[in-house]
Amino acid sequence: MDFSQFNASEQAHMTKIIEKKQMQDFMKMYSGLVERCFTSCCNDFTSKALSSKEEQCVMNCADKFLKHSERVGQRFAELNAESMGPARP
Amino acid sequence: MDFSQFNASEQAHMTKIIEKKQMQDFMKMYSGLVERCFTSCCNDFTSKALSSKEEQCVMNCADKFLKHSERVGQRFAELNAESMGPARP
Amino acid sequence: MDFSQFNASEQAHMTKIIEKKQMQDFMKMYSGLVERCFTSCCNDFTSKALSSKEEQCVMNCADKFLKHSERVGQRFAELNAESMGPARP
Amino acid sequence: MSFLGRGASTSNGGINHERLEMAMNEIEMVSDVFNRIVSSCHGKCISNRYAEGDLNKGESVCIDRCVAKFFDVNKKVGEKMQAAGANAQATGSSSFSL
Amino acid sequence: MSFLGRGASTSNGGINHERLEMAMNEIEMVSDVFNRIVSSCHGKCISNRYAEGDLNKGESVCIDRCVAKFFDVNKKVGEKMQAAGANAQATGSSSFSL
Amino acid sequence: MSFLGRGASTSNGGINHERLEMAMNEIEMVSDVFNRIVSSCHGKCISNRYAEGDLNKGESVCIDRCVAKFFDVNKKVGEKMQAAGANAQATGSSSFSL
Repeated sequence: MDFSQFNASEQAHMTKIIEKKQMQDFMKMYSGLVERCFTSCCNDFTSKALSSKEEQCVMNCADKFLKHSERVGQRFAELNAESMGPARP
Repeated sequence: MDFSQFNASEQAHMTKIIEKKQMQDFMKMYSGLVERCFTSCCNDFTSKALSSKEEQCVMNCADKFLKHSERVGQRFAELNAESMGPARP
Repeated sequence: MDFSQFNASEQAHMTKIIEKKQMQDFMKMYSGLVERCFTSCCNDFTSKALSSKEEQCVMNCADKFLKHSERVGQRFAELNAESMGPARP
Repeated sequence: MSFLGRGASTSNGGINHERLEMAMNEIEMVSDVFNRIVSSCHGKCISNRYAEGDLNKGESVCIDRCVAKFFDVNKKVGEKMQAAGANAQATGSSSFSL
Repeated sequence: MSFLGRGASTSNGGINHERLEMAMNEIEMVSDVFNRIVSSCHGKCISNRYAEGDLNKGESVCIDRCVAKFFDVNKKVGEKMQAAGANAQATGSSSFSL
Repeated sequence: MSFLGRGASTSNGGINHERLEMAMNEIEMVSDVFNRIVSSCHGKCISNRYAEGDLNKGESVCIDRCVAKFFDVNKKVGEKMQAAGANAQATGSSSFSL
Protein backbone atom coordinates (compact mmCIF):
# COMPACT_ATOMS: atom_id res chain seq x y z
CA MET A 1 0.00 0.00 0.00
CA ASP A 2 1.41 3.37 -0.97
CA PHE A 3 0.24 6.38 1.05
CA SER A 4 3.04 8.72 0.00
CA GLN A 5 0.71 10.99 -1.95
CA PHE A 6 -1.46 11.58 1.15
CA ASN A 7 -1.19 14.86 3.03
CA ALA A 8 -0.63 14.97 6.80
CA SER A 9 -4.27 15.12 7.85
CA GLU A 10 -5.16 12.33 5.46
CA GLN A 11 -2.35 10.17 6.84
CA ALA A 12 -3.48 10.85 10.40
CA HIS A 13 -7.04 9.92 9.49
CA MET A 14 -5.85 6.79 7.70
CA THR A 15 -3.75 5.72 10.67
CA LYS A 16 -6.76 5.94 12.97
CA ILE A 17 -8.94 3.95 10.59
CA ILE A 18 -6.26 1.29 10.18
CA GLU A 19 -5.78 0.98 13.93
CA LYS A 20 -9.50 0.51 14.33
CA LYS A 21 -9.55 -2.15 11.65
CA GLN A 22 -6.58 -3.94 13.18
CA MET A 23 -8.38 -4.09 16.50
CA GLN A 24 -11.52 -5.49 14.87
CA ASP A 25 -9.51 -7.97 12.80
CA PHE A 26 -7.65 -9.15 15.86
CA MET A 27 -10.86 -9.71 17.78
CA LYS A 28 -12.40 -11.59 14.88
CA MET A 29 -9.30 -13.70 14.44
CA TYR A 30 -9.35 -14.48 18.14
CA SER A 31 -12.99 -15.55 18.30
CA GLY A 32 -12.62 -17.44 15.03
CA LEU A 33 -9.66 -19.30 16.51
CA VAL A 34 -11.66 -20.21 19.60
CA GLU A 35 -14.52 -21.50 17.43
CA ARG A 36 -12.19 -23.44 15.16
CA CYS A 37 -10.39 -25.21 18.00
CA PHE A 38 -13.61 -25.85 19.89
CA THR A 39 -15.16 -27.43 16.80
CA SER A 40 -12.13 -29.60 16.09
CA CYS A 41 -11.35 -30.67 19.63
CA CYS A 42 -14.61 -30.91 21.57
CA ASN A 43 -16.89 -33.76 20.59
CA ASP A 44 -17.86 -35.27 23.90
CA PHE A 45 -20.72 -33.60 25.72
CA THR A 46 -21.28 -36.20 28.42
CA SER A 47 -19.50 -33.76 30.71
CA LYS A 48 -19.29 -29.97 30.85
CA ALA A 49 -15.67 -29.96 31.94
CA LEU A 50 -12.89 -29.86 29.36
CA SER A 51 -11.02 -33.19 29.50
CA SER A 52 -7.22 -33.04 29.60
CA LYS A 53 -7.16 -34.59 26.15
CA GLU A 54 -9.48 -31.90 24.80
CA GLU A 55 -7.46 -29.20 26.51
CA GLN A 56 -4.23 -30.47 24.97
CA CYS A 57 -5.89 -30.56 21.57
CA VAL A 58 -7.10 -26.96 21.99
CA MET A 59 -3.62 -25.77 22.99
CA ASN A 60 -2.01 -27.49 20.01
CA CYS A 61 -4.73 -26.22 17.70
CA ALA A 62 -4.24 -22.62 18.83
CA ASP A 63 -0.45 -22.92 18.61
CA LYS A 64 -0.59 -24.41 15.17
CA PHE A 65 -3.10 -21.89 13.88
CA LEU A 66 -0.97 -18.96 14.98
CA LYS A 67 2.10 -20.47 13.33
CA HIS A 68 0.09 -21.22 10.23
CA SER A 69 -1.19 -17.63 10.04
CA GLU A 70 2.30 -16.29 10.50
CA ARG A 71 3.68 -18.44 7.71
CA VAL A 72 0.83 -17.51 5.38
CA GLY A 73 1.54 -13.87 6.24
CA GLN A 74 5.19 -14.23 5.24
CA ARG A 75 4.39 -15.86 1.89
CA PHE A 76 1.58 -13.39 1.30
CA ALA A 77 3.87 -10.42 1.85
CA GLU A 78 6.50 -11.84 -0.49
CA LEU A 79 4.07 -12.64 -3.29
CA ASN A 80 2.28 -9.34 -2.85
CA ALA A 81 5.58 -7.45 -3.09
CA GLU A 82 6.45 -9.40 -6.23
CA SER A 83 3.16 -8.66 -7.92
CA MET A 84 3.20 -5.00 -6.85
CA GLY A 85 6.83 -4.39 -7.74
CA PRO A 86 6.83 -4.45 -11.52
CA ALA A 87 3.42 -2.85 -11.74
CA ARG A 88 4.55 0.42 -10.14
CA PRO A 89 6.89 2.70 -12.05
CA MET B 1 -21.44 -4.28 30.24
CA ASP B 2 -21.01 -1.32 32.58
CA PHE B 3 -21.89 2.10 31.21
CA SER B 4 -22.22 3.81 34.59
CA GLN B 5 -19.20 6.01 34.00
CA PHE B 6 -20.75 7.41 30.80
CA ASN B 7 -22.27 10.88 30.79
CA ALA B 8 -25.79 11.54 29.50
CA SER B 9 -24.85 12.38 25.90
CA GLU B 10 -22.56 9.37 25.72
CA GLN B 11 -25.30 7.11 27.02
CA ALA B 12 -27.76 8.51 24.47
CA HIS B 13 -25.25 7.96 21.69
CA MET B 14 -24.54 4.45 22.92
CA THR B 15 -28.22 3.60 23.07
CA LYS B 16 -28.68 4.61 19.44
CA ILE B 17 -25.68 2.58 18.32
CA ILE B 18 -26.86 -0.46 20.27
CA GLU B 19 -30.36 -0.21 18.80
CA LYS B 20 -28.87 -0.07 15.34
CA LYS B 21 -26.73 -3.10 16.04
CA GLN B 22 -29.67 -5.02 17.48
CA MET B 23 -31.64 -4.35 14.31
CA GLN B 24 -28.77 -5.54 12.13
CA ASP B 25 -28.19 -8.59 14.32
CA PHE B 26 -31.85 -9.48 14.18
CA MET B 27 -31.92 -9.26 10.40
CA LYS B 28 -28.81 -11.37 10.12
CA MET B 29 -30.16 -13.94 12.55
CA TYR B 30 -33.38 -14.07 10.56
CA SER B 31 -31.80 -14.57 7.14
CA GLY B 32 -29.30 -17.01 8.65
CA LEU B 33 -32.20 -18.99 10.09
CA VAL B 34 -33.94 -19.10 6.71
CA GLU B 35 -30.75 -20.29 5.04
CA ARG B 36 -30.08 -22.91 7.72
CA CYS B 37 -33.57 -24.40 7.54
CA PHE B 38 -33.65 -24.25 3.75
CA THR B 39 -30.32 -26.09 3.56
CA SER B 40 -31.40 -28.76 6.05
CA CYS B 41 -34.93 -29.31 4.81
CA CYS B 42 -35.00 -28.75 1.04
CA ASN B 43 -33.23 -31.37 -1.02
CA ASP B 44 -35.73 -32.15 -3.76
CA PHE B 45 -35.72 -29.81 -6.74
CA THR B 46 -37.97 -31.80 -9.03
CA SER B 47 -40.66 -29.28 -8.09
CA LYS B 48 -40.59 -25.60 -7.19
CA ALA B 49 -43.34 -25.91 -4.60
CA LEU B 50 -42.49 -26.64 -0.99
CA SER B 51 -43.79 -30.13 -0.13
CA SER B 52 -45.77 -30.53 3.09
CA LYS B 53 -42.93 -32.63 4.46
CA GLU B 54 -40.42 -29.89 3.68
CA GLU B 55 -42.69 -27.25 5.16
CA GLN B 56 -43.06 -29.23 8.39
CA CYS B 57 -39.31 -29.63 8.56
CA VAL B 58 -38.80 -25.88 8.08
CA MET B 59 -41.29 -25.04 10.82
CA ASN B 60 -39.66 -27.48 13.26
CA CYS B 61 -36.23 -26.23 12.29
CA ALA B 62 -37.16 -22.60 12.93
CA ASP B 63 -38.89 -23.49 16.20
CA LYS B 64 -35.97 -25.50 17.41
CA PHE B 65 -33.40 -22.90 16.42
CA LEU B 66 -35.20 -20.16 18.33
CA LYS B 67 -35.42 -22.36 21.42
CA HIS B 68 -31.79 -23.32 21.00
CA SER B 69 -30.73 -19.65 20.75
CA GLU B 70 -32.76 -18.77 23.81
CA ARG B 71 -31.21 -21.58 25.86
CA VAL B 72 -27.71 -20.63 24.73
CA GLY B 73 -28.55 -17.05 25.68
CA GLN B 74 -29.52 -18.10 29.21
CA ARG B 75 -26.36 -20.13 29.78
CA PHE B 76 -24.27 -17.41 28.16
CA ALA B 77 -25.68 -14.75 30.47
CA GLU B 78 -25.07 -16.91 33.55
CA LEU B 79 -21.50 -17.80 32.64
CA ASN B 80 -20.77 -14.24 31.60
CA ALA B 81 -22.06 -12.92 34.92
CA GLU B 82 -19.91 -15.46 36.76
CA SER B 83 -16.75 -14.54 34.90
CA MET B 84 -17.45 -10.80 35.20
CA GLY B 85 -18.42 -10.89 38.85
CA PRO B 86 -15.13 -11.58 40.61
CA ALA B 87 -13.12 -9.50 38.12
CA ARG B 88 -14.85 -6.23 39.04
CA PRO B 89 -14.13 -4.67 42.43
CA MET C 1 -37.01 -0.47 -3.35
CA ASP C 2 -39.05 2.73 -3.56
CA PHE C 3 -37.18 5.98 -3.02
CA SER C 4 -39.81 8.25 -4.58
CA GLN C 5 -40.66 9.89 -1.26
CA PHE C 6 -37.04 10.95 -0.75
CA ASN C 7 -36.04 14.56 -1.34
CA ALA C 8 -33.13 15.51 -3.59
CA SER C 9 -30.43 15.61 -0.91
CA GLU C 10 -31.61 12.33 0.53
CA GLN C 11 -31.53 10.70 -2.90
CA ALA C 12 -28.02 12.02 -3.50
CA HIS C 13 -26.89 10.67 -0.15
CA MET C 14 -28.57 7.33 -0.84
CA THR C 15 -26.91 7.05 -4.25
CA LYS C 16 -23.49 7.52 -2.69
CA ILE C 17 -24.15 4.94 -0.01
CA ILE C 18 -25.47 2.45 -2.55
CA GLU C 19 -22.46 2.95 -4.82
CA LYS C 20 -20.19 2.30 -1.85
CA LYS C 21 -22.07 -0.84 -0.96
CA GLN C 22 -21.99 -2.07 -4.57
CA MET C 23 -18.24 -1.66 -4.62
CA GLN C 24 -17.87 -3.59 -1.36
CA ASP C 25 -20.28 -6.29 -2.51
CA PHE C 26 -18.43 -6.68 -5.78
CA MET C 27 -15.10 -7.06 -4.01
CA LYS C 28 -16.55 -9.60 -1.62
CA MET C 29 -18.17 -11.53 -4.46
CA TYR C 30 -14.87 -11.52 -6.29
CA SER C 31 -12.75 -12.80 -3.42
CA GLY C 32 -15.48 -15.29 -2.50
CA LEU C 33 -15.42 -16.59 -6.06
CA VAL C 34 -11.64 -16.99 -5.96
CA GLU C 35 -11.89 -18.88 -2.68
CA ARG C 36 -14.71 -21.09 -3.94
CA CYS C 37 -12.93 -22.08 -7.15
CA PHE C 38 -9.62 -22.55 -5.37
CA THR C 39 -11.25 -24.84 -2.81
CA SER C 40 -13.06 -26.90 -5.46
CA CYS C 41 -10.25 -27.14 -8.01
CA CYS C 42 -6.94 -27.21 -6.15
CA ASN C 43 -6.23 -30.36 -4.20
CA ASP C 44 -2.70 -31.21 -5.18
CA PHE C 45 0.05 -29.43 -3.28
CA THR C 46 3.02 -31.44 -4.52
CA SER C 47 3.72 -28.43 -6.76
CA LYS C 48 3.18 -24.71 -6.36
CA ALA C 49 2.30 -24.19 -10.02
CA LEU C 50 -1.30 -24.43 -11.16
CA SER C 51 -1.64 -27.51 -13.40
CA SER C 52 -3.46 -27.07 -16.71
CA LYS C 53 -6.23 -29.29 -15.37
CA GLU C 54 -6.60 -27.11 -12.28
CA GLU C 55 -6.56 -23.98 -14.39
CA GLN C 56 -9.29 -25.31 -16.65
CA CYS C 57 -11.35 -26.21 -13.60
CA VAL C 58 -10.90 -22.70 -12.17
CA MET C 59 -11.96 -21.08 -15.45
CA ASN C 60 -15.06 -23.26 -15.70
CA CYS C 61 -15.84 -22.70 -12.04
CA ALA C 62 -15.66 -18.92 -12.40
CA ASP C 63 -17.68 -18.99 -15.63
CA LYS C 64 -20.35 -21.16 -14.13
CA PHE C 65 -20.55 -19.17 -10.92
CA LEU C 66 -21.09 -15.91 -12.80
CA LYS C 67 -23.82 -17.49 -14.92
CA HIS C 68 -25.35 -19.02 -11.82
CA SER C 69 -25.38 -15.65 -10.04
CA GLU C 70 -26.93 -13.98 -13.04
CA ARG C 71 -29.71 -16.56 -13.28
CA VAL C 72 -30.40 -16.33 -9.54
CA GLY C 73 -30.51 -12.55 -9.96
CA GLN C 74 -33.16 -12.84 -12.69
CA ARG C 75 -35.38 -15.17 -10.69
CA PHE C 76 -34.82 -13.10 -7.56
CA ALA C 77 -35.92 -9.91 -9.31
CA GLU C 78 -39.05 -11.58 -10.68
CA LEU C 79 -40.10 -13.11 -7.39
CA ASN C 80 -39.27 -9.94 -5.50
CA ALA C 81 -41.40 -7.88 -7.89
CA GLU C 82 -44.25 -10.36 -7.44
CA SER C 83 -44.10 -10.29 -3.67
CA MET C 84 -43.67 -6.51 -3.51
CA GLY C 85 -46.37 -5.73 -6.05
CA PRO C 86 -49.55 -6.61 -4.18
CA ALA C 87 -48.17 -5.43 -0.84
CA ARG C 88 -47.77 -1.82 -1.96
CA PRO C 89 -50.88 0.27 -2.64
CA MET D 1 -39.79 -7.23 2.56
CA SER D 2 -41.40 -4.14 4.03
CA PHE D 3 -41.48 -5.06 7.71
CA LEU D 4 -38.96 -2.34 8.52
CA GLY D 5 -41.45 0.46 7.91
CA ARG D 6 -41.46 2.42 11.13
CA GLY D 7 -43.03 5.87 10.96
CA ALA D 8 -40.49 8.56 10.11
CA SER D 9 -41.04 12.27 10.54
CA THR D 10 -40.14 14.21 7.40
CA SER D 11 -37.63 17.02 7.81
CA ASN D 12 -38.37 19.21 4.79
CA GLY D 13 -35.35 19.91 2.59
CA GLY D 14 -32.71 18.47 4.95
CA ILE D 15 -31.71 14.87 5.35
CA ASN D 16 -33.92 12.60 7.43
CA HIS D 17 -31.30 10.25 8.81
CA GLU D 18 -33.81 7.87 10.32
CA ARG D 19 -35.45 7.37 6.94
CA LEU D 20 -32.09 6.84 5.25
CA GLU D 21 -31.12 4.30 7.87
CA MET D 22 -34.35 2.40 7.33
CA ALA D 23 -33.74 2.35 3.59
CA MET D 24 -30.20 1.13 4.18
CA ASN D 25 -31.49 -1.62 6.46
CA GLU D 26 -33.87 -2.71 3.73
CA ILE D 27 -31.07 -2.76 1.16
CA GLU D 28 -28.78 -4.69 3.49
CA MET D 29 -31.54 -7.22 4.13
CA VAL D 30 -32.35 -7.78 0.46
CA SER D 31 -28.68 -8.01 -0.41
CA ASP D 32 -28.00 -10.44 2.45
CA VAL D 33 -30.86 -12.70 1.38
CA PHE D 34 -29.73 -12.57 -2.24
CA ASN D 35 -26.21 -13.61 -1.33
CA ARG D 36 -27.51 -16.47 0.79
CA ILE D 37 -29.66 -17.70 -2.11
CA VAL D 38 -26.69 -17.57 -4.48
CA SER D 39 -24.62 -19.60 -2.06
CA SER D 40 -27.34 -22.10 -1.03
CA CYS D 41 -28.56 -22.78 -4.55
CA HIS D 42 -24.99 -23.14 -5.78
CA GLY D 43 -24.56 -25.85 -3.17
CA LYS D 44 -27.83 -27.53 -4.15
CA CYS D 45 -27.63 -27.31 -7.95
CA ILE D 46 -24.06 -26.96 -9.19
CA SER D 47 -21.78 -29.99 -9.30
CA ASN D 48 -18.25 -29.53 -7.99
CA ARG D 49 -16.58 -31.15 -10.99
CA TYR D 50 -16.59 -28.16 -13.35
CA ALA D 51 -16.22 -30.11 -16.60
CA GLU D 52 -17.67 -27.13 -18.48
CA GLY D 53 -18.32 -23.43 -17.91
CA ASP D 54 -21.95 -23.30 -19.01
CA LEU D 55 -24.97 -24.12 -16.93
CA ASN D 56 -26.49 -27.30 -18.29
CA LYS D 57 -30.25 -27.79 -18.59
CA GLY D 58 -30.57 -29.68 -15.31
CA GLU D 59 -28.63 -27.04 -13.38
CA SER D 60 -30.68 -24.21 -14.88
CA VAL D 61 -34.00 -25.79 -13.97
CA CYS D 62 -32.69 -26.62 -10.51
CA ILE D 63 -31.68 -22.98 -9.95
CA ASP D 64 -35.14 -21.69 -10.90
CA ARG D 65 -36.86 -24.07 -8.50
CA CYS D 66 -34.28 -23.50 -5.80
CA VAL D 67 -34.78 -19.72 -5.79
CA ALA D 68 -38.56 -20.17 -5.68
CA LYS D 69 -38.29 -22.60 -2.78
CA PHE D 70 -35.96 -20.31 -0.88
CA PHE D 71 -38.53 -17.52 -1.21
CA ASP D 72 -41.20 -19.87 0.13
CA VAL D 73 -39.06 -20.83 3.10
CA ASN D 74 -38.32 -17.16 3.72
CA LYS D 75 -42.05 -16.43 3.75
CA LYS D 76 -42.90 -19.32 6.06
CA VAL D 77 -40.20 -18.43 8.53
CA GLY D 78 -41.25 -14.77 8.41
CA GLU D 79 -44.85 -15.71 9.21
CA LYS D 80 -43.70 -17.87 12.10
CA MET D 81 -41.57 -15.11 13.53
CA GLN D 82 -44.43 -12.63 13.34
CA ALA D 83 -46.87 -15.12 14.83
CA ALA D 84 -44.47 -15.71 17.67
CA GLY D 85 -44.56 -11.99 18.29
CA ALA D 86 -41.01 -11.92 17.18
CA ASN D 87 -39.81 -8.41 17.77
CA ALA D 88 -36.38 -7.17 16.82
CA GLN D 89 -35.33 -6.48 20.38
CA ALA D 90 -37.14 -9.49 21.85
CA THR D 91 -36.20 -12.43 19.67
CA GLY D 92 -32.77 -11.48 18.43
CA SER D 93 -31.28 -12.16 21.80
CA SER D 94 -33.96 -12.25 24.46
CA SER D 95 -31.80 -12.93 27.48
CA PHE D 96 -28.84 -11.18 25.98
CA SER D 97 -29.31 -7.64 27.15
CA LEU D 98 -25.95 -5.98 27.32
CA MET E 1 -14.22 -8.58 29.43
CA SER E 2 -12.18 -5.60 30.42
CA PHE E 3 -9.15 -6.11 28.21
CA LEU E 4 -10.06 -3.11 26.09
CA GLY E 5 -9.54 -0.71 28.96
CA ARG E 6 -6.98 1.67 27.60
CA GLY E 7 -6.75 4.98 29.45
CA ALA E 8 -9.33 7.44 28.14
CA SER E 9 -9.28 11.10 28.95
CA THR E 10 -12.70 12.31 30.02
CA SER E 11 -14.11 15.22 28.08
CA ASN E 12 -16.59 16.66 30.54
CA GLY E 13 -20.11 17.02 29.14
CA GLY E 14 -19.18 16.23 25.53
CA ILE E 15 -18.77 12.87 23.92
CA ASN E 16 -15.57 10.93 24.47
CA HIS E 17 -15.37 9.09 21.17
CA GLU E 18 -12.49 6.90 22.22
CA ARG E 19 -14.47 5.59 25.16
CA LEU E 20 -17.52 4.97 22.98
CA GLU E 21 -15.41 3.10 20.48
CA MET E 22 -13.98 0.91 23.20
CA ALA E 23 -17.48 0.14 24.44
CA MET E 24 -18.56 -0.70 20.90
CA ASN E 25 -15.58 -3.01 20.48
CA GLU E 26 -16.57 -4.77 23.67
CA ILE E 27 -20.15 -5.18 22.47
CA GLU E 28 -19.03 -6.43 19.06
CA MET E 29 -16.76 -8.97 20.73
CA VAL E 30 -19.40 -10.33 23.09
CA SER E 31 -21.95 -10.48 20.29
CA ASP E 32 -19.50 -12.20 17.94
CA VAL E 33 -18.67 -14.84 20.54
CA PHE E 34 -22.34 -15.36 21.32
CA ASN E 35 -23.18 -15.94 17.67
CA ARG E 36 -20.30 -18.38 17.30
CA ILE E 37 -21.53 -20.34 20.33
CA VAL E 38 -25.07 -20.48 18.92
CA SER E 39 -23.73 -21.81 15.64
CA SER E 40 -21.14 -24.24 17.08
CA CYS E 41 -23.44 -25.73 19.68
CA HIS E 42 -26.23 -26.06 17.12
CA GLY E 43 -23.82 -28.14 15.04
CA LYS E 44 -22.79 -30.22 18.06
CA CYS E 45 -26.16 -30.77 19.72
CA ILE E 46 -29.06 -30.43 17.30
CA SER E 47 -29.85 -33.23 14.88
CA ASN E 48 -30.57 -32.23 11.29
CA ARG E 49 -33.76 -34.30 10.99
CA TYR E 50 -36.19 -31.90 12.64
CA ALA E 51 -38.85 -34.42 13.54
CA GLU E 52 -40.18 -32.02 16.17
CA GLY E 53 -39.90 -28.35 17.10
CA ASP E 54 -39.03 -28.73 20.77
CA LEU E 55 -35.62 -29.34 22.25
CA ASN E 56 -35.56 -32.84 23.67
CA LYS E 57 -33.87 -33.66 26.96
CA GLY E 58 -30.63 -34.84 25.34
CA GLU E 59 -30.35 -31.71 23.22
CA SER E 60 -31.01 -29.43 26.19
CA VAL E 61 -28.35 -31.04 28.34
CA CYS E 62 -25.93 -31.03 25.44
CA ILE E 63 -26.47 -27.29 24.91
CA ASP E 64 -25.73 -26.50 28.56
CA ARG E 65 -22.49 -28.45 28.49
CA CYS E 66 -21.55 -27.14 25.09
CA VAL E 67 -21.83 -23.50 26.17
CA ALA E 68 -19.79 -24.20 29.29
CA LYS E 69 -17.10 -25.95 27.26
CA PHE E 70 -16.95 -23.13 24.75
CA PHE E 71 -16.35 -20.69 27.60
CA ASP E 72 -13.55 -22.94 28.87
CA VAL E 73 -11.94 -23.09 25.44
CA ASN E 74 -12.28 -19.32 25.14
CA LYS E 75 -10.50 -18.90 28.47
CA LYS E 76 -7.69 -21.34 27.60
CA VAL E 77 -7.06 -19.72 24.22
CA GLY E 78 -7.13 -16.28 25.82
CA GLU E 79 -4.51 -17.33 28.40
CA LYS E 80 -2.32 -18.74 25.66
CA MET E 81 -2.58 -15.58 23.60
CA GLN E 82 -1.61 -13.47 26.58
CA ALA E 83 1.25 -15.76 27.51
CA ALA E 84 2.48 -15.60 23.94
CA GLY E 85 2.14 -11.82 23.98
CA ALA E 86 0.54 -12.45 20.63
CA ASN E 87 -0.55 -8.96 19.79
CA ALA E 88 0.30 -5.43 20.84
CA GLN E 89 -3.29 -4.49 21.67
CA ALA E 90 -3.90 -7.73 23.52
CA THR E 91 -0.74 -7.88 25.54
CA GLY E 92 -1.05 -4.55 27.27
CA SER E 93 -4.43 -5.44 28.64
CA SER E 94 -5.33 -7.00 31.95
CA SER E 95 -7.72 -9.84 31.14
CA PHE E 96 -8.95 -11.60 28.07
CA SER E 97 -11.86 -13.57 29.41
CA LEU E 98 -15.37 -12.75 28.32
CA MET F 1 -3.78 -4.06 -6.55
CA SER F 2 -4.30 -0.87 -8.44
CA PHE F 3 -7.74 -1.47 -9.91
CA LEU F 4 -9.32 1.03 -7.55
CA GLY F 5 -7.39 3.93 -8.99
CA ARG F 6 -10.11 6.26 -10.22
CA GLY F 7 -8.99 9.82 -10.70
CA ALA F 8 -9.27 11.81 -7.48
CA SER F 9 -9.04 15.58 -7.34
CA THR F 10 -6.69 16.70 -4.60
CA SER F 11 -8.14 19.09 -2.06
CA ASN F 12 -5.01 20.83 -0.80
CA GLY F 13 -4.53 20.67 2.96
CA GLY F 14 -7.97 19.23 3.74
CA ILE F 15 -9.08 15.64 3.63
CA ASN F 16 -9.93 14.09 0.26
CA HIS F 17 -12.60 11.65 1.36
CA GLU F 18 -12.83 9.93 -2.00
CA ARG F 19 -9.13 9.13 -1.88
CA LEU F 20 -9.38 7.84 1.69
CA GLU F 21 -12.31 5.65 0.73
CA MET F 22 -10.38 4.19 -2.17
CA ALA F 23 -7.48 3.43 0.14
CA MET F 24 -9.84 1.81 2.63
CA ASN F 25 -11.36 -0.32 -0.13
CA GLU F 26 -7.90 -1.46 -1.08
CA ILE F 27 -7.05 -2.35 2.52
CA GLU F 28 -10.36 -4.18 2.97
CA MET F 29 -9.73 -6.15 -0.22
CA VAL F 30 -6.19 -7.20 0.70
CA SER F 31 -7.30 -8.10 4.21
CA ASP F 32 -10.28 -10.09 2.93
CA VAL F 33 -8.11 -12.06 0.52
CA PHE F 34 -5.53 -12.70 3.24
CA ASN F 35 -8.15 -14.07 5.61
CA ARG F 36 -9.55 -16.31 2.90
CA ILE F 37 -6.06 -17.68 2.19
CA VAL F 38 -5.48 -18.37 5.88
CA SER F 39 -8.76 -20.26 6.08
CA SER F 40 -8.47 -22.13 2.74
CA CYS F 41 -4.88 -23.21 3.24
CA HIS F 42 -5.63 -24.27 6.80
CA GLY F 43 -8.30 -26.56 5.37
CA LYS F 44 -5.95 -27.88 2.70
CA CYS F 45 -2.75 -28.32 4.72
CA ILE F 46 -3.43 -28.71 8.44
CA SER F 47 -4.69 -31.99 9.81
CA ASN F 48 -7.54 -31.84 12.30
CA ARG F 49 -5.91 -34.15 14.84
CA TYR F 50 -3.65 -31.64 16.57
CA ALA F 51 -1.19 -34.13 18.01
CA GLU F 52 1.39 -31.35 18.31
CA GLY F 53 1.51 -27.55 18.24
CA ASP F 54 4.27 -27.08 15.69
CA LEU F 55 3.92 -27.09 11.93
CA ASN F 56 5.63 -30.21 10.60
CA LYS F 57 7.72 -30.20 7.45
CA GLY F 58 4.89 -31.44 5.22
CA GLU F 59 2.48 -28.84 6.51
CA SER F 60 5.02 -26.03 6.07
CA VAL F 61 5.75 -26.95 2.46
CA CYS F 62 2.05 -27.37 1.75
CA ILE F 63 1.32 -23.87 3.11
CA ASP F 64 3.96 -22.28 0.87
CA ARG F 65 2.57 -23.96 -2.23
CA CYS F 66 -1.00 -23.32 -1.21
CA VAL F 67 -0.47 -19.56 -0.86
CA ALA F 68 1.28 -19.44 -4.23
CA LYS F 69 -1.54 -21.38 -5.88
CA PHE F 70 -4.17 -19.14 -4.34
CA PHE F 71 -2.40 -16.12 -5.81
CA ASP F 72 -2.39 -17.83 -9.21
CA VAL F 73 -6.10 -18.58 -8.99
CA ASN F 74 -6.73 -15.00 -7.93
CA LYS F 75 -4.86 -13.75 -10.99
CA LYS F 76 -6.63 -16.11 -13.40
CA VAL F 77 -10.05 -15.19 -12.06
CA GLY F 78 -9.17 -11.50 -12.19
CA GLU F 79 -8.16 -11.80 -15.84
CA LYS F 80 -11.38 -13.60 -16.66
CA MET F 81 -13.47 -10.96 -14.91
CA GLN F 82 -11.76 -8.20 -16.83
CA ALA F 83 -12.10 -10.04 -20.11
CA ALA F 84 -15.78 -10.53 -19.42
CA GLY F 85 -16.14 -6.88 -18.44
CA ALA F 86 -18.04 -8.34 -15.54
CA ASN F 87 -18.72 -5.22 -13.54
CA ALA F 88 -19.02 -1.50 -14.16
CA GLN F 89 -16.44 -0.53 -11.54
CA ALA F 90 -14.07 -3.29 -12.55
CA THR F 91 -14.28 -2.82 -16.26
CA GLY F 92 -13.14 0.77 -16.31
CA SER F 93 -10.01 -0.06 -14.38
CA SER F 94 -6.63 -1.14 -15.64
CA SER F 95 -5.66 -4.25 -13.65
CA PHE F 96 -7.31 -6.57 -11.20
CA SER F 97 -4.33 -8.39 -9.74
CA LEU F 98 -3.54 -8.11 -6.05
